[in-house]
Amino acid sequence: MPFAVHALRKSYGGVEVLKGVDLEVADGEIHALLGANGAGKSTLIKCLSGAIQPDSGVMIVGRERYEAFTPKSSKQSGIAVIYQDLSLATSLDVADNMFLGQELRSGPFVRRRAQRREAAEWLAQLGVDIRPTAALATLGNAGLQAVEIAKALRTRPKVLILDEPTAALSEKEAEALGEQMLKLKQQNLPLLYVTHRLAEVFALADRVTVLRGGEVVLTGKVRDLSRDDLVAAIAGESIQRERPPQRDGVRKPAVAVRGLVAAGIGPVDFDIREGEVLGVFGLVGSGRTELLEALFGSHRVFGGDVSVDGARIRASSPGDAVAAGIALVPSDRLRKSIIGQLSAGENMLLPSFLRLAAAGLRNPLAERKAFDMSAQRLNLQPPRADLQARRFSGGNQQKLVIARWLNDTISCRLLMLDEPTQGVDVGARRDIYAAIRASADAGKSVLVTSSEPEELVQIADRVIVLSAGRIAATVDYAEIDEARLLMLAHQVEHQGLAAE
Amino acid sequence: ENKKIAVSFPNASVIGAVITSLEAAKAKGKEMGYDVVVDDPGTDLNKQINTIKTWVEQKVPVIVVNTLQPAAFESVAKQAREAGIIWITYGQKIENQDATVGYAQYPDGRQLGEYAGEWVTKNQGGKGKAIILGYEKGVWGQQRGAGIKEGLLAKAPGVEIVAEQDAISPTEGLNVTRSLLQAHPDANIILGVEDPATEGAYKAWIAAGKDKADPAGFIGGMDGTVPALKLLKEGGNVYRASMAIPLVQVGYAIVETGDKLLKGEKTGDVIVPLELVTEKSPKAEEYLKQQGE
Amino acid sequence: MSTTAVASSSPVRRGPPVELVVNNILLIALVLLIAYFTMQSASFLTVSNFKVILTNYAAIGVVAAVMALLVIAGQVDMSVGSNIGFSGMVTAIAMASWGAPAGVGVLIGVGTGALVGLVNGVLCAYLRFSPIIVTLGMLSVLRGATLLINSIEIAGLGDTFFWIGNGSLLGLPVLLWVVFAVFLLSAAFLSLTVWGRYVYAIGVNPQAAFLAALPVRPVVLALYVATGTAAGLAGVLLVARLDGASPGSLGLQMELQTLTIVLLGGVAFAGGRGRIFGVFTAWVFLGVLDNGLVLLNVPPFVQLVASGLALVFAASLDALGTFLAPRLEQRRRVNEQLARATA
Amino acid sequence: MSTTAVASSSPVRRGPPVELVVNNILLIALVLLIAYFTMQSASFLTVSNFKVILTNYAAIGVVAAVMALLVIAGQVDMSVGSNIGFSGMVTAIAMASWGAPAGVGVLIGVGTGALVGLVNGVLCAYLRFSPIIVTLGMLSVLRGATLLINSIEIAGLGDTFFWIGNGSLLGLPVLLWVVFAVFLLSAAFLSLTVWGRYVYAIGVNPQAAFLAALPVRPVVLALYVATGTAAGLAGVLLVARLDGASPGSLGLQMELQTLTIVLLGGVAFAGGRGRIFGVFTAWVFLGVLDNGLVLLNVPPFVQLVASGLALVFAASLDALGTFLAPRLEQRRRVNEQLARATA
Ligand SMILES: Nc1ncnc2c1ncn2[C@@H]1O[C@H](COP(=O)(O)OP(=O)(O)OP(=O)(O)O)[C@@H](O)[C@H]1O
Ligand SMILES: Nc1ncnc2c1ncn2[C@@H]1O[C@H](COP(=O)(O)OP(=O)(O)OP(=O)(O)O)[C@@H](O)[C@H]1O
Ligand SMILES: O[C@@H]1[C@H](O)[C@H](O)CO[C@H]1O
Ligand SMILES: [Mg+2]
Ligand SMILES: [Mg+2]
Repeated sequence: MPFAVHALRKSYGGVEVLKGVDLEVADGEIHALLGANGAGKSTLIKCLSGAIQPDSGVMIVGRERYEAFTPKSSKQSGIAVIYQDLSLATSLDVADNMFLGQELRSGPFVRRRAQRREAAEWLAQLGVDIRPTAALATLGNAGLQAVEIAKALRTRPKVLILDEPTAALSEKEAEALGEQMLKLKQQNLPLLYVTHRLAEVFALADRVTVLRGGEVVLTGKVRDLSRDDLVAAIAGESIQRERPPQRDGVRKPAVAVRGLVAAGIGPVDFDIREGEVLGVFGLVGSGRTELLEALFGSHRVFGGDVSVDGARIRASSPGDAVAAGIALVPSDRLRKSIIGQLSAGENMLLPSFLRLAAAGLRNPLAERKAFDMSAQRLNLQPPRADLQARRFSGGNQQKLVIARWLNDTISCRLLMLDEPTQGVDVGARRDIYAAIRASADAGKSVLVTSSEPEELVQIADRVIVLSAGRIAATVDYAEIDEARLLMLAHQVEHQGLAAE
Repeated sequence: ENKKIAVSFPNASVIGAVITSLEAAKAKGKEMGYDVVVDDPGTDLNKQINTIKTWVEQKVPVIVVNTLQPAAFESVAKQAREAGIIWITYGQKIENQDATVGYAQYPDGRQLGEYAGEWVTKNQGGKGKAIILGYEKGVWGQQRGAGIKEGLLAKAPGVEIVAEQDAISPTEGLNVTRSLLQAHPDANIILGVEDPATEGAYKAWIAAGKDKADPAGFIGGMDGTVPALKLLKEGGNVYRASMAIPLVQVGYAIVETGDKLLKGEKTGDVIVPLELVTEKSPKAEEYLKQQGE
Repeated sequence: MSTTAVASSSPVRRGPPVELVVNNILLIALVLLIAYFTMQSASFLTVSNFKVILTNYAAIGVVAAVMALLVIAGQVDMSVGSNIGFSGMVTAIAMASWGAPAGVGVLIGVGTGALVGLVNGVLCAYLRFSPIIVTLGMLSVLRGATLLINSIEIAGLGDTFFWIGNGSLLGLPVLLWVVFAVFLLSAAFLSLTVWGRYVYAIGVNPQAAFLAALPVRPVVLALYVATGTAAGLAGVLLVARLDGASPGSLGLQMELQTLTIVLLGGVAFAGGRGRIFGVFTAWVFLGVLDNGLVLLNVPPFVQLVASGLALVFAASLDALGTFLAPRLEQRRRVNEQLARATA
Repeated sequence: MSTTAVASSSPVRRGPPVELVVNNILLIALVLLIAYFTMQSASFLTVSNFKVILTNYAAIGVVAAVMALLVIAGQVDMSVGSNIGFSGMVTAIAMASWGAPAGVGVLIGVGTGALVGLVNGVLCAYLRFSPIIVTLGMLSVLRGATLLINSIEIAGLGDTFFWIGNGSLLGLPVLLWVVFAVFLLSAAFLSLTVWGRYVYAIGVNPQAAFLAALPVRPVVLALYVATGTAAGLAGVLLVARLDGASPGSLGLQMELQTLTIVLLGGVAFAGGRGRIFGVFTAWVFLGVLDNGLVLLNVPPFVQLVASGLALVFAASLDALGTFLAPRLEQRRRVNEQLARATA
């Protein structure tokens, strides 16, 4: 047995997060580890990487048994881990990062040329077009992910563990990563990987283990299981995939964008109607994030008009945008939206404080009421205002940011969400979809991006496909399906042209 | 273009009396055909040496240095003189120099101490408790402080020195004295190496609720700054003495000595002793006038 | 869907007040320090000596109370030392040379400080210059400017000013009224007002705060102005206390002392963390230390060593706190669980 | 459903070398400064004056070159000023009182500095005390200790020492050989060695560095020791230059000057970013500024103002760089897009 975990337990401050987990991964097997946010997936992986030490249990790599790891002994045993939060050193270049801690050296000196040569080989083998001397700042998430993977593979690991490697990737990159994983599988490497995207599981994995509340609730061959089996195991209840009903009648356009130009964007023209959920699909780098940020005033606009309900607006900062009724839920929670050390209540209500206050003094009662209302509406778990935001799971953090713009004190006309379900489990996804739908039903316009076509099928009334910052196609309700969205995005990319 | 006399004087810009003195030097210099340039390195010894090295590089004919740390200047002085530059040490004596101009720190301090001692013996039967506000971090401060202490005890052996603390600015003098008066509410003699510090001590005396004209009190400092001299001129308060720098004389002496040395004359040391200014003495008025008051 | 019963948290049994101890470790050190000095000198633990301690340190307390906010917001102002000198000197000139009445003098001094803060704020908040470098530059510029406008001391500013610096109101020195008021205002601002929350949010993650539509730049600008105003006020207080101003030494090195108080008080230099109560404790701590060492007539060199060691000691307490806190938190949660299980 | 034609992106045309300019903006400021002083004073741009500039600044350069590494790693050592004084004094005592030969004297001084660095390193790297507070404490402790072991100056340390401080080797002052060597070593360490890579990684994210199994604490400890060693060496150089040591003022305030050079040189105070070349440029910049102001006989107060303004100016260049570079890049991309759209 090349890689296994037996009866692994770990508690944080008396709360058991892993309650005796058993897991086995065979050589040449891709093993998917699933579970809701907070189920304990990352904790399990941290035990393996030596970031934390388990309370009891054994971990087996090859023929060796271990009771605990340090980062160093974990590496030496042949475990390579790619973390959920990328852990690269941004001021070093690609090659330096790939070799960090395991430099090619002669004496104390780094053999940088040799490193670059070898880095180039690994990157080429992964099929990514990244120069070994590139600065990390010039890479997008996908590039960073590729560097992490190349870094891990270079150590010729005995087992490769990936914690949500596709969360920050678009469909195409996720696909490329999948091909990589299949290649590694053929080299007889055991792979353990965490994902919230069920489609991937069926495309890639041989076996699957589902954690719930720190316990294994399901393990088995993927081909013996259905999507509903997995969802039921993850959520502890069954969740239906739905599509919104087609809206009837012609509703008036609420938001009009004309000739918008920003770095990486445009010129683009489009409308969003009242009560409409407009999806934005595209490959990584197609400019989805920039489009949303340009509308929000946080990405410099070089030209064009935006009007809301017929009134032209000029948003040169998020403050202006919010005043004009435009709100954004950014995709990068860690850097751009959640303020981890502040409480959930503060995170949710920061922009509302002033509206709830009297003469600048905070009004705890009104805050409490506003918080409880939104927490209930979005099914926030736990519904506690005083808990630090960083203690919440990814999905619930996302709910806090959404509630920032959807509570009773602030109400926006245009709600924009950038990859709202990145790293979010099925249960929280359902809550977020419901919130999006409810806002649209209340007459708001919603602009939402996603890298998962499946998701847009479930929530969008209409989809625009972006490519190189321009609208390559507009897909109406009846024509939205996963294959078509993918086809359009790729077609444009490969041919530079798309025919009607 | 006039020849230069370069003066490096730590904290020159901060002490009113010194400013007056150097202005006098500048005026005298102009009269005699010299440009007197002044650099104030604050308390930064390295900057002081750097500036002097720059002057040596520029071949300034005369360099005058107030050496807070005399021994540290031997090698620079040697290099300057080897480059044919006249080196005058201000207020101290070192080996490699052409002359000393200024005053002598220990004797000046001692004179203040002795005066205080005599005053105590005469007015308080030789008994009292004394606080010394010194400056141990500089050699000049150590010398002045030692002079004050030894002079005081020489004339009034019955005086008890209850505290010796560092203070040279008004804020330091005030804060330290206020604290000390808590521990020694009956301390009646406060002597300092710098008038600004003893001015602060005077404020502390009043803030502590003591009588500003307390017949048992004695505060005295050194340098003859404007606020100190004003208190002395007024009289009727516990600020009873200051060792005043004969500012104009010192300023003139700098230029005149430099001039003579340049002309090849041997001057020897030109010591201008500080002058004791006491309550209601007409000297107070005179020194104030020198400083434009 | 399962609704978790939000049980009204049962009265959990409290262990020893360890958390309280960790949170207030500096306070404990302060108590120990006071106990030590009290044993060593009979004149230490008296009301009048504590008035002396706090009035000696009043001006610096005013600046620390406000600069703490700036540091929590992730910024810093190294120019306060010279700003104190500059504003103090302008006040003294206004009164001694232009004959301004006391009230006007105070306003001029405070206004001058605020103006300097405004310049710092525009440079750092709006033009995004590096705060440390800019304010170190201003430290030098302002000291030079102070000496240029008036290179020698000014003394004798009249009775009202003298009263501000040395008088009492209802038995409490005026200086203490002022410094306590500033500490209270600062604490109230931080914990009660909306902008107080903004300060933390900006300190933790300025980008996220900006994207949450918070007025990041106005808040930061306002904090620079407030810090400058506090420096101006401190200048006025010092001048009033000394009944005069000396351009070269007024406020000298107070920027370092202020920063030391702020950091010792548990404010993170990187921003996002800190409480005014901690800063207040640090302020008293350093004041007590200074006063105690002088009272005991500890020689100046030994004082340097002792106050340095006190800083290292305080840092060790802080490190101990960060080491212990999560462990104690775990223990508390285990106890809670046990209590629930046996309930 | 509608689709539109989109052209594939063309090979990117290069604009002016904005990045190069932005990266070397301080260098440009330095060139302008030199040009200005050259026009104002004939004695400025001479080989011998530049020797003076650089020997004046040699000791501080040695410390800045090494402390830059520590700051890049996210730490700081505020005690270097007193460490210079302490090590210098120990050297002087060893030679003047115990009659140690020059070589031994150098070793003792450098070793003393290293030992101080070791103490700082153990406290900050292993016991995780707050670096700023600990080293500010040590600043005070060491100055007191220096004055306690010898409160008066020592002078006359013999010919070899005098030669180290004032002599030349192959036409270049010994001090310059030393400071250039230290800058080169530091640059080589940072860019060529394995540990140099770790310094950046630790500065960017110590947690991630730890998980990557990098020897975080040993590296940080080593950097404290190296900084202490550099301070010891600087003490030796200063003592050699003065041919003596003065306990109260040797190295005084050099910690702030060093930090100013490091930050001005583009090292981020939060760590993770910086280049030795930038620090070198900043070192020359401040040296030139000091020297030029003295050469032009600028009055002391005006010097304070001018050198403060120079810092603000340097900060403005830096801000302009970070502001301009992305702006220009954005404009370039927008223009490309528009060209494509109309094509
Ligand atoms: N350092 C910690 N201290 C206390 N509790 C923690 C700590 N780290 C994680 N937890 C808790 O442990 C539980 C498991 O977290 P973990 O990160 O393993 O979940 P996950 O399955 O990886 O979730 P996600 O899908 O959101 O990544 C969560 O309830 C989390 O709040
Ligand atoms: N032509 C380009 N030149 C330089 N950088 C680019 C270019 N195109 C995109 N980028 C950068 O690539 C990154 C990805 O772009 P963006 O985030 O807008 O794409 P997206 O479609 O939202 O993809 P995702 O959010 O899934 O990464 C951004 O950091 C962007 O600045
Ligand atoms: O009067 C001056 C100054 O006080 C100086 O600071 C020390 O030496 C004396 O000559
Ligand atoms: Mg996880
Ligand atoms: Mg995006």
